[in-house]
Amino acid sequence: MSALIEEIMKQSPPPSDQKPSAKDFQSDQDVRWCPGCGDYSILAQTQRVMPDLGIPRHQMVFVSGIGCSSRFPYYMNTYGFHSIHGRATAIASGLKMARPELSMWVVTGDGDGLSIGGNHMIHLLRRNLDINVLLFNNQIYGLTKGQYSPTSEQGKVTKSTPYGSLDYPFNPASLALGSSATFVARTLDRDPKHMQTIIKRAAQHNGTSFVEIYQNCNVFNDGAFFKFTEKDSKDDTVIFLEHGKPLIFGKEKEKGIRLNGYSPEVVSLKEGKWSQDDLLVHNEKDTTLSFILSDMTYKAGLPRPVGIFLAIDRPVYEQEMVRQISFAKEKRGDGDMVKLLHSGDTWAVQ
Amino acid sequence: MSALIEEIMKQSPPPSDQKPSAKDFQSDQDVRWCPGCGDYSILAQTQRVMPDLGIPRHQMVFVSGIGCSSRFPYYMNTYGFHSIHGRATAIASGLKMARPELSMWVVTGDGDGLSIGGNHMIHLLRRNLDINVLLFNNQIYGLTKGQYSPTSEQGKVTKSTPYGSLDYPFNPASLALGSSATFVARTLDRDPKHMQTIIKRAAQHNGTSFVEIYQNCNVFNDGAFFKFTEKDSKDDTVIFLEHGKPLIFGKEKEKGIRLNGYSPEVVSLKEGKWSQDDLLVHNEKDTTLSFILSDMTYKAGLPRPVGIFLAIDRPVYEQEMVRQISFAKEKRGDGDMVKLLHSGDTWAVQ
Amino acid sequence: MAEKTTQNLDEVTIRFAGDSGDGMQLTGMQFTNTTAILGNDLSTLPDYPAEIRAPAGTLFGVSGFQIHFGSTEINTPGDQCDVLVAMNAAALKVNLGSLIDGGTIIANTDGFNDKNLKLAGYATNPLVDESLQRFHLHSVDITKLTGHALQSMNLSSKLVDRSKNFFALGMMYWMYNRPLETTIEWIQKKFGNKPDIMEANLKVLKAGWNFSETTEIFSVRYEVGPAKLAPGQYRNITGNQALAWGLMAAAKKANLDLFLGSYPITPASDILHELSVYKHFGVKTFQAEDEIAGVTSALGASFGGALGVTTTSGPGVALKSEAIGLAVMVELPLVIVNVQRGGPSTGLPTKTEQSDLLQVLFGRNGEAPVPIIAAATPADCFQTAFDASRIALKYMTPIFCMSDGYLGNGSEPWLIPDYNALPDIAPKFRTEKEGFFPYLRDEQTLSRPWAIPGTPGLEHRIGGLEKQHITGNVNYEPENHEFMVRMRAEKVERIANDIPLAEVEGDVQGDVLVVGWGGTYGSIKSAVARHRLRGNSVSHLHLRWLNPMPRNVGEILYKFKHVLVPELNLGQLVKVLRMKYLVPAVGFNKIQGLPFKAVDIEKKIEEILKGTK
Amino acid sequence: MAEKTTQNLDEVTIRFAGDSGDGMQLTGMQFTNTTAILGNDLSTLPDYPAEIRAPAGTLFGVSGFQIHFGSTEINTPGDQCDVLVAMNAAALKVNLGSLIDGGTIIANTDGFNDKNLKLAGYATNPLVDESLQRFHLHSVDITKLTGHALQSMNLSSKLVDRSKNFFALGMMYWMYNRPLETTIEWIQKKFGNKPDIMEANLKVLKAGWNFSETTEIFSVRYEVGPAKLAPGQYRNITGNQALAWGLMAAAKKANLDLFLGSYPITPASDILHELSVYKHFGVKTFQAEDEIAGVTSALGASFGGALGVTTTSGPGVALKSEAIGLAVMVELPLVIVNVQRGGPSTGLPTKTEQSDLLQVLFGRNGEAPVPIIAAATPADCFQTAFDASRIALKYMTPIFCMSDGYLGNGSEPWLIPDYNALPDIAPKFRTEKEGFFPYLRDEQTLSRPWAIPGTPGLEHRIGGLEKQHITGNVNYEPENHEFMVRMRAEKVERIANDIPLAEVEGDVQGDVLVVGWGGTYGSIKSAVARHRLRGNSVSHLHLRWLNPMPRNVGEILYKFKHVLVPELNLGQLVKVLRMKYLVPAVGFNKIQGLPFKAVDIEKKIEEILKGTK
Ligand SMILES: Cc1ncc(C[n+]2csc(CCOP(=O)(O)OP(=O)(O)O)c2C)c(N)n1
Ligand SMILES: Cc1ncc(C[n+]2csc(CCOP(=O)(O)OP(=O)(O)O)c2C)c(N)n1
Ligand code: SF4
Ligand code: SF4
Ligand SMILES: [Mg+2]
Ligand SMILES: [Mg+2]
Repeated sequence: MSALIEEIMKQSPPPSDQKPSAKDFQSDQDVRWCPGCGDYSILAQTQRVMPDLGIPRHQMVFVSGIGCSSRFPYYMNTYGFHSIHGRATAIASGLKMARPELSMWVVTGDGDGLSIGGNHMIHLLRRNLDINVLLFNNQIYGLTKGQYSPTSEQGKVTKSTPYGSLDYPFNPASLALGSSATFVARTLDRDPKHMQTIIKRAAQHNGTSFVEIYQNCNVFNDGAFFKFTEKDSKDDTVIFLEHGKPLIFGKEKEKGIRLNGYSPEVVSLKEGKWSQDDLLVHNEKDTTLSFILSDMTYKAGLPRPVGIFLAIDRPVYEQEMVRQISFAKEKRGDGDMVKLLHSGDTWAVQ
Repeated sequence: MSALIEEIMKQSPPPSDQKPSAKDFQSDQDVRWCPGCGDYSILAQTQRVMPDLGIPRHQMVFVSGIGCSSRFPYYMNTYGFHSIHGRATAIASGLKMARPELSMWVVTGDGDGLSIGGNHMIHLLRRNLDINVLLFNNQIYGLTKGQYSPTSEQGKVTKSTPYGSLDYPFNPASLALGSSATFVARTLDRDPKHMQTIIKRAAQHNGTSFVEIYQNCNVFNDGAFFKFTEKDSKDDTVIFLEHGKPLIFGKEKEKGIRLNGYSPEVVSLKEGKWSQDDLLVHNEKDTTLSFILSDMTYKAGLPRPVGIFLAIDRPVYEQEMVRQISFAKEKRGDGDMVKLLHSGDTWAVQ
Repeated sequence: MAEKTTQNLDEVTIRFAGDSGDGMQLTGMQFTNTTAILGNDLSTLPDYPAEIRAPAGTLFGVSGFQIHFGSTEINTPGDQCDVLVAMNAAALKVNLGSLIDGGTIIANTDGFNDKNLKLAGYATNPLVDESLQRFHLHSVDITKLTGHALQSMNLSSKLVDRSKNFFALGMMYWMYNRPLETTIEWIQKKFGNKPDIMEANLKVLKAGWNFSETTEIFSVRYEVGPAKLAPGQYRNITGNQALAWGLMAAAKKANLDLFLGSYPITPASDILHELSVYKHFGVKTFQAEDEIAGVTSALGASFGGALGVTTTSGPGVALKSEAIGLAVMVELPLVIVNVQRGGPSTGLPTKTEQSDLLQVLFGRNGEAPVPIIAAATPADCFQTAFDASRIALKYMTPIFCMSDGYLGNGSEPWLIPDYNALPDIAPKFRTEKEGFFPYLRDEQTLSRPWAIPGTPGLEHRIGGLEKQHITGNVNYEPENHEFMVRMRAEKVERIANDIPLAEVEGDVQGDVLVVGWGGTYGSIKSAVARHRLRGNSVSHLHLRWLNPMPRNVGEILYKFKHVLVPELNLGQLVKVLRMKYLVPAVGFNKIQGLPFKAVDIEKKIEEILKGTK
Repeated sequence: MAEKTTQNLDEVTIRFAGDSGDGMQLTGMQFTNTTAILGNDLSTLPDYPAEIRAPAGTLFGVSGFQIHFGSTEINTPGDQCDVLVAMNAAALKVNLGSLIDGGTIIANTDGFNDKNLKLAGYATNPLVDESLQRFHLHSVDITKLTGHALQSMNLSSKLVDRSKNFFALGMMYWMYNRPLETTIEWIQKKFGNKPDIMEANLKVLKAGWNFSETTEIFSVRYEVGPAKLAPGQYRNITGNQALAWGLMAAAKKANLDLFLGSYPITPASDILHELSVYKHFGVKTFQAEDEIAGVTSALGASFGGALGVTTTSGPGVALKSEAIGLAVMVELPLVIVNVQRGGPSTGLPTKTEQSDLLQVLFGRNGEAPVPIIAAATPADCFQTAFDASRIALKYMTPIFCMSDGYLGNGSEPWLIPDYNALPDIAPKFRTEKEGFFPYLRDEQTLSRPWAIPGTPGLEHRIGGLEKQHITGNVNYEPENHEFMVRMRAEKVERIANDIPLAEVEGDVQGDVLVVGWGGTYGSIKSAVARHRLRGNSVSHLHLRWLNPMPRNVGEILYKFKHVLVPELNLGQLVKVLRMKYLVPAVGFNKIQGLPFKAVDIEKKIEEILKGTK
């Protein structure tokens, strides 16, 4: 860290003994999302979780691209950068390398993060900088008034696809896993508690955390996820992944997921044919299993997996960079500009 | 298809009864790769396979980006487009949509296709246009004289990383699978026969075919794959995937891959403890299995899987587009510009 | 029933303003269509916020739609409005400044409750305090009246609220004596599958009309007779729609498939939306993953023999610039549509501006000349897109087709062109093997042959490395490079042979020449007209072709004492004129995300004339 | 042993030419270092193909390195060469044109076998036919002699072949009377861990020297005395290295970490390579996935308080242009280095050109002003990068630092600057909460405060939407937008207060003023000098700052009858001068991927002078 910055860091006040409140994380800007937008809940949960992280506001940065979701940083009373479309992950990467001590958050959308920003996203994931990515997936382009997105279901009729979209959608979790991500999770705008735990876990993960959040756009794609979020259906359509626990779901927890060979299938725990012991047990640390589980996402007859698919440790990019620098300094001493200018072949002219 | 183009297509000569030779696919341009470059073999195999496809030269197009590998189209006596860095997949997509009847090939490198071109690549794979992608993976930037690439192993010392690279490499097969690809394969520059079968299969696949080819850059990354290509080692380091066959490898085919739960492990077929029947049997049609297999790639103690990971059918983008158009024409009749201009609210001024 | 008098007016400007959720754009468009069909000349200016539906009642959530119509020639959406329909306090606050003194306000009292007033920053209610005395204020509880009209149907209050804009529309129809039919038919079509919403809207629309007819509050109603437009069949059209149709017409004429590779961006998205409807015209639209894929897919399609088009706005052009350089090198037809918006960076996404001229002229690495054509009015976007396509195909070149947010969203009556009378476009695909070379140029146009994949015997390779003259092989020879660089420049220059000479509106010499380009046409025309009425020596030159420029532009400029260049930027065309012709042209610049007011330009000309006296 | 006479020379130009595999670049650099240390002034021009190792013996595979050195002041790599070392027939064919009549050829006969001749397109062997009579031809079987020298070691013929360039180098060292030490030390260091390669190269180097000393073929050797350079400590340096060091020096002075976000591209990659070595200086280098990530990561780092830098060439600048617009809007320091190459598109990647000036000046959406500074010589890249960083930090702005392939790869002796004498750079991070507003500007520079994340109490949000003056909140108000657009323009204009007035080399008025920028400095200087020697009224103005320009440029231009602007493009600076100052400046343009020859410019000036007479 440069001398100048160390200066400033010193000024950081001693963590005050009284814990900040969610309110402390609300900025003075009026929130400009449509009434009823799922983004409100995500903002609320995030602000609720922040105090528990024990990180002072001034050491947090929220970086976003462009989109309704990307307005997020304006509403957080932290440092923020509402950048250009698709580039939040790249900007955050540079900032994180320059300032590894900051708590870095990227807020992006299914268009911002997976369409125009797809490349920076997959490269961030493989590099594994310690950045938390919250991807608001509403399966639509909100800000531009309703075109289909890379996560929209095939055949979707939108302004730009009056005959239905032809693209097969990304499964963001599989894309992240295929990009060698170290932390991949999915949660729901209408399940505050679950979202809070996931956001906390993402913050605690040392490395890039990829969190897909199903978010309702009530203006252009209303109800896209109601199947998974509403009382009457959710118990049978969603399965919550919990580390070390068997995969059970259903209103009375009467159903489970078992591996038939290596293919997941739903079995009933009521007929007595199958018991808990036959079920697949979740293991966040297993990359192979993470692929198996995320591959369930679009498979007919299987519940939608929600929770943490994978959470493994791997060297963190900016931390390794710092290590290389201290190593170089030990080995060669602090760089001396005068010495450098006069290094190698030089000669004097009288 | 526009009237004008139909005109031209009619001129297409009746497929001559005598089959063209590999030589017919060689252009008049001198090949400008370094002596000993693995690209020569890939060019040769491609030219050898082409005649078997039964597609006349003039209906083939090779599109590439920038890089040593991307010089490829100049050497094929077909139509070709040596475009700009990373965009070959997007250009090919547009051309394929405009001309679904053409045989489309994209030639790219690990930098061109996975670094700057990563986004277009993953979107092409999910859309599933009928395009064959040959990715020459030499784990280095050749044309720019030897910087590390997104597939270079961690810690690689190159011109741009004198202290060793920090990036965790992509596993191209997993990235492709995570992008919902329908055909994913891997082959080796030094295994001509295998490469030929894979290229043929890729050509036959209806949809996007992603073929990663391990390619030796003898100037900047010599021997990167010798472990997998040279006599003394390859039998124990490579396992060839064959549909419907158990996973066996080793000099005397004495080793196999078995699933321990869902994790692949190497077992010996000699101790009598395990027999062929215990081994994992490959199935090209199974997406879950494809993830399990490609996840073996960087796992210590496991052989490097080579061959076809996945080959499934899914609606093909440009074919669906054509279908929508004919559907619209049936439903609304051929578009009439005069009618359109006068449609809706109009009024006369005397 | 009250006595109502009727007054005749030559022209009127009305502004509808309310929450982004209040449907003001829709209301405005309905009034526009009805008015157009009545034969008035008109011009419109939609003005909406960047937020989709900002919270109700907030200042930044206000959405406005202005229409200027009359029995005379109408060139602009109106400098100020005569009537302001304000659905709530914020709408009044934001728009009052654009209302003329003595103008009429129709305020929805329900939108002025304490919460509204607070959000709008009003200490006291302007409807009751004295602050609006300068104006004719009509306070109407539109919300309540809408409720009454729908009582019988007992709909949710949300639905009731949704249709109150039709009440306002009904009132305006009455006040300006317009028939309800057009809107009635539209409602029936639009909500055919939602019967109760349809019925509700119809009820409310008529209620608004009846209310005005029967109550005392409006003592006068106005008559605006039809304009003396050239005879023929007319329709109302927005710039984005006209542009889309112009591209389609060109493709049809050329017997080519139209391929659009595009990524959504305000204010250009509507062109993508419009074109995606016309699958039965064989139009192929591709929503790409980003702007780079948008332009490169279009270029790929052009290689294959389609009319390749990409549509975007300024930030998208920036992203496409590398690929456009490739198009210059491979010499394939490609139409790049730039619907300009407020910059720099994300800037003011929903506002208009002309600040991309220098970007499209120079924004590429190396010497990469690209022709540029710009539309002057919403309807003119049709001909502009048509011409752009024609030149792109004839000269085998990428070309910029410039529009802007004001043109794209704005609309005007359009004398429907005779499609069959449009010039033919006859691109030739090369088929003869004999003597084929990819870069053997046409002697007149200097364009290279278009030999598309699938043509037997013409297999060849193109690319972004420098090409050898004639053979098109990769070539690094110094002389060849210089030759090709100059050849590409000359090719674009020769387009000047294919475009009409510039024509001055007014005298061909005199004191002041006002030179403009693009969407400022209407305001400049009005300003110049007013001066000419007063006998001042002022003329107007509007440039449709920015690159190359018509051959006679220099001569024209030299014949005037002063050259004034009004632009919605910091001065871009003025720079080009100075560098090309060394004339001391001066700029007049406004960069507020809004069109010029004719009066601003009028005043500026005044100043200059004073200087000359 | 033969009698050898020695001649004195003021200056000599030698060109080494061979296969891309022959190590000509290395040979040239060795000769350069040795020559530099001897105290000669010099200038070099590496010239290599786009292919890595094109097949041996082909014309397109020829790699050349030219060095011009002397006891007098040397400004250019030499218009033509006096000595041509040709390792094979292709090398002779490609380079013969640049050899002066009566010049010396040293040809490796082994490189002229039938295969070589055929590949080079020679019907008969030029070494034996009469075609080279105009020259002093020395045919030497360098390959065989190298083999002899290494017999004892029995190395693979491949290894033997690899060291033959040292034989040629040894010959040249003898011929120009240079010591072997520098190269010997270099070989020992470089091949320390490959003993037999080290030994082989040393043996061959000496063999080449001895061969020349003992055999008859060279009767004369030459003496080129040291140049009268300003006293001080010198080193030889390439432009790319100097540029990298200039950035490091600026960061050190400013007490900031240097962060480079870059994507490899010829000819800029070497800056990335150079900077990645200096981890012990705290330099952070990030090889991004593409140019966009390169520039945006650098901008992110700047937000965090680092000196953010991105390096690229023309095509990369095109890709970065949207992000550079964002940097303009968020007003953070950012140095964008553009090492220009031949365009358009991929163009001539390994050749030099100056065709990106208008791109960097105008290539962004909206009104997005960015300052521009350009280096004049390889060593000058140090000061240029330093100044660019200083201004970026003081004015909180992105800035373009322009170089080109010729400057980046070329080298010259450099009087090592006194680091401690370099001006201080004192960026301030805002820390006081009291009265902090993100867009409250410094009254003098108009720059906004730099408040970096981690600073308690200064939490704030920035972004690409238009900002409100002072608060920096998102703001769509018309007047605010115009105000901010003009403010951003004014800020860049004010940089003119911070840069020296332009200085004319020669008289400050007269017949012809030759105006240049960037890498053409040397050739213009020589051409002008020659005219001044002849008493012609010709002066030279070389612009280091292209935006803003020094305040006195206008006055200077007006004092000359003619303004001539030589550029390696189709005329870009000349356009800017005409638009800004309305002077009838004329361009002199060459666009062949090569620097100007002084004589070309000299002739052009001649023409103009004739015109004036
Ligand atoms: C370079 C560029 N291209 C396009 C746009 C237009 N644009 C803004 S947001 C957006 C997509 C928004 O979708 P998403 O990321 O899913 O965010 P959401 O609004 O749905 O939350 C687009 C296409 C832009 N602002 N910049
Ligand atoms: C826009 C742009 N950025 C960078 C470059 C420089 N460049 C050319 S090829 C290349 C990478 C080549 O690596 P790869 O794709 O693996 O091909 P290879 O040479 O290894 O076959 C780069 C960075 C370029 N030509 N254009
Ligand atoms: S458009 Fe959709 S995503 Fe955007 S703010 Fe409104 S509801 Fe939310
Ligand atoms: S540099 Fe490497 S990849 Fe490129 S041609 Fe040479 S050997 Fe092949
Ligand atoms: Mg979205
Ligand atoms: Mg590579």
